[in-house]
Amino acid sequence: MNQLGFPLVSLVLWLPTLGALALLFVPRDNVATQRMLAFGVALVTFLVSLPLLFAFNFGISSFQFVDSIPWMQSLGIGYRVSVDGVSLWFVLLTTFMTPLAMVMTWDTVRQNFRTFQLLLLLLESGVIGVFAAQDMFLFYIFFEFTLVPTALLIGMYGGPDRVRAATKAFLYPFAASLFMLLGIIGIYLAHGQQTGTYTFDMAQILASRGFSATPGATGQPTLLLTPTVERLLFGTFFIAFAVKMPLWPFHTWLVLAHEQASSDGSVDVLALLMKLGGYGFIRYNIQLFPEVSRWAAPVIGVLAVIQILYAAWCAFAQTDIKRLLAYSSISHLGFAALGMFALNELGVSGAVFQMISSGLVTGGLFFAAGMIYARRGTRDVTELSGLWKVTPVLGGLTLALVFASIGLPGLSGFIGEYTIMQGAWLSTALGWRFVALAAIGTILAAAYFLHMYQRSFMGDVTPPNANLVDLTPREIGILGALLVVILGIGVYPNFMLGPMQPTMQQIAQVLGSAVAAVTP
Amino acid sequence: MELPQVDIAVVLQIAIVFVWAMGMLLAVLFVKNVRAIGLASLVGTVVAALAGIPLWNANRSTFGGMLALDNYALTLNWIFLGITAITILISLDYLPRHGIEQGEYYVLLLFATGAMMLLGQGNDLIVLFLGLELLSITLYVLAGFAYPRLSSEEAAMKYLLVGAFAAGFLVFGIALVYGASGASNLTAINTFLAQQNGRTDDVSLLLVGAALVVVGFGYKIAMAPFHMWTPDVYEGSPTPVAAFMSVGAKSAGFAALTRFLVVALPAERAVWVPILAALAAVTMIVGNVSAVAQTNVKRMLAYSSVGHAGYILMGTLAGNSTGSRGVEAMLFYLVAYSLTNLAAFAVLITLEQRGESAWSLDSFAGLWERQPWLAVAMGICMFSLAGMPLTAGFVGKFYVFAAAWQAGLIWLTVVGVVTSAISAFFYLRIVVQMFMRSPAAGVRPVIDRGLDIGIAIATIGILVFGIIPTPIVDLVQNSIVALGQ
Amino acid sequence: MEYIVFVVTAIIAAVGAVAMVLSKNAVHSALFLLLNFGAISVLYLLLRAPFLFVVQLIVYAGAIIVLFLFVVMLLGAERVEDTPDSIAWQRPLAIGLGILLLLEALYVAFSRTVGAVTPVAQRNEDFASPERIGQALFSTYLLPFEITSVVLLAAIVGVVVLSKRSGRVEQAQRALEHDADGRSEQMEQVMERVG
Amino acid sequence: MVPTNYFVILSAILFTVGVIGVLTRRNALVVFMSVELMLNSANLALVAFAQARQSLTGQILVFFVITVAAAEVAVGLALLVAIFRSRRTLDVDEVSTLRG
Amino acid sequence: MSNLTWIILLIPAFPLLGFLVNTFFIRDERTAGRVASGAVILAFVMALLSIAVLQAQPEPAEGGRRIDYILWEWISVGSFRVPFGFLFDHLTAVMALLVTGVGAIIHVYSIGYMHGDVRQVRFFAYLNLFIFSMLMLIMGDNMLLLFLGWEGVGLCSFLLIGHYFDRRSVQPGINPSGAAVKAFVVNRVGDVGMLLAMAAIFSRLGSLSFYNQDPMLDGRIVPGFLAHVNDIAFAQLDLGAFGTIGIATAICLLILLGVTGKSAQVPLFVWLPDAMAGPTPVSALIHAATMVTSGVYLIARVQPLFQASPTAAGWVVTIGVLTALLAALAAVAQFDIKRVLAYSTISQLGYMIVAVGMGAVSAGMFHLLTHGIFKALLFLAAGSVIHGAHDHQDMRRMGGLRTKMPTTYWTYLVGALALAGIFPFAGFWSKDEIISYAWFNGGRPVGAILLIFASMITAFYMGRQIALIFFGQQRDTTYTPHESGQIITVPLIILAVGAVIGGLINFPGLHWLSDFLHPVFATPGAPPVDETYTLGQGILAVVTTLLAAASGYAGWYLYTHGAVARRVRIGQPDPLYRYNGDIWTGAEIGWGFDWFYDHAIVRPYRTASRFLSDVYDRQGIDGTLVDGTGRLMGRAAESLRGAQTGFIRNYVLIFLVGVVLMVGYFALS
Repeated sequence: MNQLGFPLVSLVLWLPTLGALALLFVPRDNVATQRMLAFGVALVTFLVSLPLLFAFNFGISSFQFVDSIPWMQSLGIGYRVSVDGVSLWFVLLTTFMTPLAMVMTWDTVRQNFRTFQLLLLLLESGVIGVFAAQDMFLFYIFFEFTLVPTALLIGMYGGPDRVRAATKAFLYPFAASLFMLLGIIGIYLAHGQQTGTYTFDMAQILASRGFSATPGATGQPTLLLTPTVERLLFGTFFIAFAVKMPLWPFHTWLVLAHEQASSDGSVDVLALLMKLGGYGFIRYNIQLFPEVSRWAAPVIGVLAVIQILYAAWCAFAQTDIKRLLAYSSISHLGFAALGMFALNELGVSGAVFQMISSGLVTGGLFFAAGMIYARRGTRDVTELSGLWKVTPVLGGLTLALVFASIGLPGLSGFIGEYTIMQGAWLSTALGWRFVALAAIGTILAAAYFLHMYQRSFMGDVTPPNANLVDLTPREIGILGALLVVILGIGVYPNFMLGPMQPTMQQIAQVLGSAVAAVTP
Repeated sequence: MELPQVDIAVVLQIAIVFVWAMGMLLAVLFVKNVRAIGLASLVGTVVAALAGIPLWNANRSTFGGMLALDNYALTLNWIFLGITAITILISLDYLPRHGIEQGEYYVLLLFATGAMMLLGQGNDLIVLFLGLELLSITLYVLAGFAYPRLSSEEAAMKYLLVGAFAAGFLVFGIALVYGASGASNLTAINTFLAQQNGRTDDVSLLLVGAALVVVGFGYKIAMAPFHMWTPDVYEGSPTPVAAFMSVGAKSAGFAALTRFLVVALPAERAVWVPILAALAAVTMIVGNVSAVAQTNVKRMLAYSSVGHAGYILMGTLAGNSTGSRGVEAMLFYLVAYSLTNLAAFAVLITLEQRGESAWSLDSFAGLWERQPWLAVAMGICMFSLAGMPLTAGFVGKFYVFAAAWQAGLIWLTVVGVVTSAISAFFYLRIVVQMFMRSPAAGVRPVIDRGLDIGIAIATIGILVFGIIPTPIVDLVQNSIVALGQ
Repeated sequence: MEYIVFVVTAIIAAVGAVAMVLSKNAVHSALFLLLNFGAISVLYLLLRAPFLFVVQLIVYAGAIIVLFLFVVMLLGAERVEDTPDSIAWQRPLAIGLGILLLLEALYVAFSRTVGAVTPVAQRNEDFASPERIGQALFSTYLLPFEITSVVLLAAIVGVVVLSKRSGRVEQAQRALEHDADGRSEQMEQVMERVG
Repeated sequence: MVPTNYFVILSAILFTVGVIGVLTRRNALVVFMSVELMLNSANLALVAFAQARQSLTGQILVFFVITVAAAEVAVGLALLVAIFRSRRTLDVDEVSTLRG
Repeated sequence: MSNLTWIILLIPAFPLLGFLVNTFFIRDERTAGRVASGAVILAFVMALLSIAVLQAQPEPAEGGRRIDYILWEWISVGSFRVPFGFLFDHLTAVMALLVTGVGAIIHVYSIGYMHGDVRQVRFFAYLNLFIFSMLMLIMGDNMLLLFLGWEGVGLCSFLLIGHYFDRRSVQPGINPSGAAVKAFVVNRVGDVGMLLAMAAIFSRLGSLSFYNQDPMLDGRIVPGFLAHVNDIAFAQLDLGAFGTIGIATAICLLILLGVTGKSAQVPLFVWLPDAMAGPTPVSALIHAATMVTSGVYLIARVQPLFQASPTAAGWVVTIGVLTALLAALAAVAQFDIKRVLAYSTISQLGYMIVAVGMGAVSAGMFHLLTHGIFKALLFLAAGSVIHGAHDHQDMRRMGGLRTKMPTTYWTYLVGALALAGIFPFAGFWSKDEIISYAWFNGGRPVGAILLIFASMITAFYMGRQIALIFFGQQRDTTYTPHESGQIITVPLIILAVGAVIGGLINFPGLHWLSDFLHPVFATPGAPPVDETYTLGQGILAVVTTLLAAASGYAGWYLYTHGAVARRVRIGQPDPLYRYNGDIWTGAEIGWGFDWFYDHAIVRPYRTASRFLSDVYDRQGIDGTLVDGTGRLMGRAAESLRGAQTGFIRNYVLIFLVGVVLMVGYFALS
């Protein structure tokens, strides 16, 4: 079984679903019980997920805590869930953010509260599933499934243009990930034809692509693809993840979705900021197709740089805080993409760090935007003014988050950005030119974020803003918890980078040999 | 004169259905309660289905190889009977509500079921032709069953004229095939082809005939460009009949087409695969793209059923290439698609008022607030049709794509993927209406027990087979076309 | 001799068919169709199919055409095409396509000598005598034969159903009335069940 | 002995005429007659092939086709009568309310 | 003693603690001030103790005692290993003393100055955070940790400039929040240089640590990059169309970019004059004494890099001289008391940059120290003036305050003399050292002459300022000026004493500072400081001070006597404007850098961002590409719907098309 002799990952994965089912039995009107139940389930899930970290074996580069049950055996499909150094952090991020998001919804969702909680819990399961599933078929199922609660949450509880936002947030990634289905089928068949075993098991497929379970060792690839096939397969995954992540120019749906998603930020955080696409890039594109990754890296690097600058530039013009945050998140993801396709240990680690950090920081900012909206009824910075004076705690915590997002060293945002830049600089695929341009993004980030902060939180207090109440202890708790983590991993990032290393070493090694194979 | 030896087991299910139908016909004379006749017919389908269980792995044929009973046919029989059962369930209250309550409805339904089973089991062009015609004749009547409602009559007439036209081609095709090979038995045709040394003139003639036969079946499965009748007929027919046609007649058509291609023409695979693949692509594109502009949900479902014909056809095409799982993929898709479409049409029935505007997209608005479970069920159906994971529709699509890819039809899978993406648009529109808009005034869903059970069975089936497809997968994997190959 | 008979009957059949399509009056059409059917039955004789010759005459000429004529006259629908054709553009297209189809057929018939169609060495003038056909129908072709019985039964049921018009209208009215007063009650029940 | 090909060609011609009839005529009854013509020409081909093959199957098939055609005509005419009663016309172009 | 090395951790620990306590627990304003001041005083004490500990360390073979205390590995990915470690050597010690010492005085001063002001608790918390960040900056044992402090002080600068964020504007017409944002963003431009420099250093030298470090937990040693600078001395980087550039030069220029940001050099100095929107103690501490000098510290710290690249060093000197001159000229034209000092600071920073750019590190550090003292003094005294003048900052509203505020006057005068470089005040010694190094050792006589000229202007504007504030008649009589309380004047006096005797630190012949710093910069085995003094140096010193004195007197005289003095009126331009016209205006607006940035960068950027967001993104990408695909589908669907005419004959026709195709295909295949 696994090192615990206990299906821990499965437990983490299915607890929210069980909670969602349990919610069905709570009477529709009993909001208090619904709150406690949903929050309790989310919290318990988080607590249960912590042992994943404590029991994690830092010396293994492949999957741990493996739960494997045959499912459709004749097709080689299995229920296989587990984590490795990369997915571990995404799982923990999800379980950590969900209880906070739950608490955020308590004040904002007035109608159909039960359904909202239920969908959030389902969403949590789905997202965890994406990170934990190590069977391509299962992965695809979770990957697509998350769209349903996402679309419903946006469409049922969103802003005035919610229907369009929900439609787009569903259709665009859905359409794109259908291509991934093709890619999955293609790999499955190629693997079956070449090795004789028809399977969707990621561990097996990775092994036959040259990944070894022990860090430092080099495996022998047995699944060999012709360059054309490999590029096409890479392309199918790329489209899916590029839209999902999103990469420029596939990003517009995300902006709209963020803008229209329910004001409290819960959906933004759980559905839109969880970087399923970025995770997919690392797990599938880079690990499965090292050679094509190397081939495509410069192009994707260019896209990433454009994304960093373009999104930051667009963010500057935004007056809706959530739209601004959406662009900011896109800009951050540009860094993540740059790091991934630096194709070295530093870059990929930095990318993972950046995505986690972006989830925390931008998530916190979305919560903060929700808190502003709950008080003021608008997120338009032209109507806000002097909030820092009226609500000092909100102002202070928001400012801390803003600076974390800008990339102040000591907070989490910087670590990711710097390691990415360093990685990209050292990368044979990218190089310093990319970094030089990407670094400009840090200026632009400061510009748009502080511009926003200046307009909404600083300045004199205009009458409509004069009588706002400051944060409640509960809200302080939400942002405080986030800030503690942000500061914690900013000051001691090795906490996260350490467990990642074995996996990263393996990735770097395989990529390295791919590089060696390509360079004449 | 000596009557031939007949293997009763092979015809058992068909016989049960026909005899039951005749029994019902008698009952119509004496029993006033139409509902009771419906329930009795339901029992008939169950009996027939149960009768098939011991026949698993029988793999026998009778009547000189005209009728085969392999697992393929058996599985199809169960699918057909299931379709009929659910159709009966959703018709029970539909008929009186719309003032068209006549016992003959169920009789015709049973006749159609028998015809479908003939198409599944038939291994001879004569049987296939007769089965197809029997199916058509009953469906003409069923489509027009809501006369004097104009749309129903119009549907029947359109179906009739196009059907008769197609029948002409089918007969001519059979004539050519027969002329070229001297046989009407599929196995014999295969043998003939195998004996021919290369592309003789006879083979050319046979191929032209085969083309016309495919046209005849293609009309039944609503393959483009023989699909044009579909939206009009579905819209005009009484909704349960439309549901029945969209899944039953289509499944039967596929059953026959697949058997014809797999048993009779495997040797000419290289010839028919490209053209049929092209038509499958056109079918998917036309069906799904046309549906985008529809605001009439019934028509939208009709177009979508055209699109799905393309996906199923992918399975058929992958059919008998080496190592491919085409046939089983097709069967799985049929199961998934049948459950889903039946449930979707059933939900339509609940919304159907006396007017005909009830199928407009707006009548779905806010359904979730009025009838949460109904909305959830419809949502599941839509997601299943779109191929969303955790529903049977997804597994079906996956299966079909994988089979087609394996058979080398990669470009076709790309078309499939693109059209699936397009289809998600209009399926999602219904979900959006149900969950994200406020309720429309005036539309009050009416649910009765038959519909309840029908929708529940189908929806649960969609979910269960989406999450645990193993039973169906095992079933279809063993449902190979065993006879005649 | 047979050639002459064939050519003559073939011409009659073709003329009948074309005239059937061209005549404005449905009655004329039916009669031309009868002519065509008759010619075809003669061809059946040429092809040594006496049984089908008879069946053709009885069923088609005797029953079907009569039925057509009957319906045409009953409905008075001899001339329904006096109004201008709203899709007149279709006519040339249709003819063109038809000719294309014919060309394809002729191409197949002429370009390839359809080898297997060449007469079999041993010819038996009596291979399709009514006795043989009867025996075949009740032995080898028992199943299709039985199916045709079902087809006919289904057709009968269908015709009966489609003709019970008067009862249907009353029923529809009843349902309408029921609908009017039963609606609210029904709704209440539904609401109860769901709530 | 007339070659089978001649019959087949005649049959094809008649078939085409039938097809054109279906496509060009608006009187539902005539359309129906055209369909019957199509079936008949197919029958002719079948009989010709049966003769050439010296096999019964073709003729038996024709028998079934005739039967089925009769059934179809019965149902079809019943339907046309019903429609005529509702719409007072047998022009197929007028039966086009379902569209789009 | 060596096991006491952890004591260096206490230096930043106390301010951090002060910050945390003030943030989370203290709500009382007086307590906040005391806690904050206490924390910094304790840090000062710890710094002194640390120096003692440092001196007690055994001298290593390669020379240069230092304490390196690694707390944990900060980032460790593959070969990229950055420790979270603190460094304490002689350079750090000097900086730490300045930061904590001046910091402590300013903290105490703030208690009095900020009395009755808004948000005092926050103010003191920020001050503590600043001291902590500044200490991180100077104590970080690698570039990345230094950068943490570097950005940290930037943050504090933002917070403190924006202290009056709720006001639309403060004197002299600055929007505090805007100034804060501007300061941070402009600094960010420089920080990009830092980021890239770090990335380049690591990729070329394999480490970000300055010096070889103690083994890490797993026994691996992170080497210092400064020792390996020679590896890249001749390495070239291909810039494609732009030719090639030396690696070392590139790195140095990137660092220089960072320095121009943080140390307010041309062309990124524009934020500093606006930074005067913050409370005066903040200006004194951050924008005069400490934070802005971090660039000087940085160049001193990575001196080997600059030595490896004469080109870059030349650029540094050029930038420094240019800044010194331009800023000095700009200072002449200011009327706001703090703005004069702000430009003066920029100018003096230019001197320091010149010094470290030439390699005269100890001279630069010397000036850094003395400037830190006397400029803090001047700012605090200016604060006292502002206080006494009822929050007026416009010098045209002052005049004749000498009698009303004697202590302030005398201390201000001392500061001004020190700044002007008048013998024997502190500024004279340090400035002279730089100029003479430039003339004699650095081989840059032109630079030296320009610097002398700048120093004359310095004296001139200080004379002008003294005259405007303290002499003549009070021009705005709406308020009654008064002397400040002891809590303000005592720090002034302490600093004034420092300004007088500060020169002793590196008095010629004593050269304590040079000795002290020597181990940091000396290459192993080099002889100890050997300073000989030539006659030329003496003459230069005399000439310089005489020139300065003369121009200072001229400035004072012009604005106290005669027509010019009478024409100084509230709201009117300076009388000298008549003679200089546009040049004067140019000086007044800081040579138009702001205007240029606003028109060339900010406005186009803003316009383009609106275009990108509202037009390109919304209508272009989303509207055309994404929605366009949908619309295309819709249109295709509509046309397909059009084919569905409802006519059976149409359907049959299409049916027949299919048949013809099928039959044709099968017949021909």
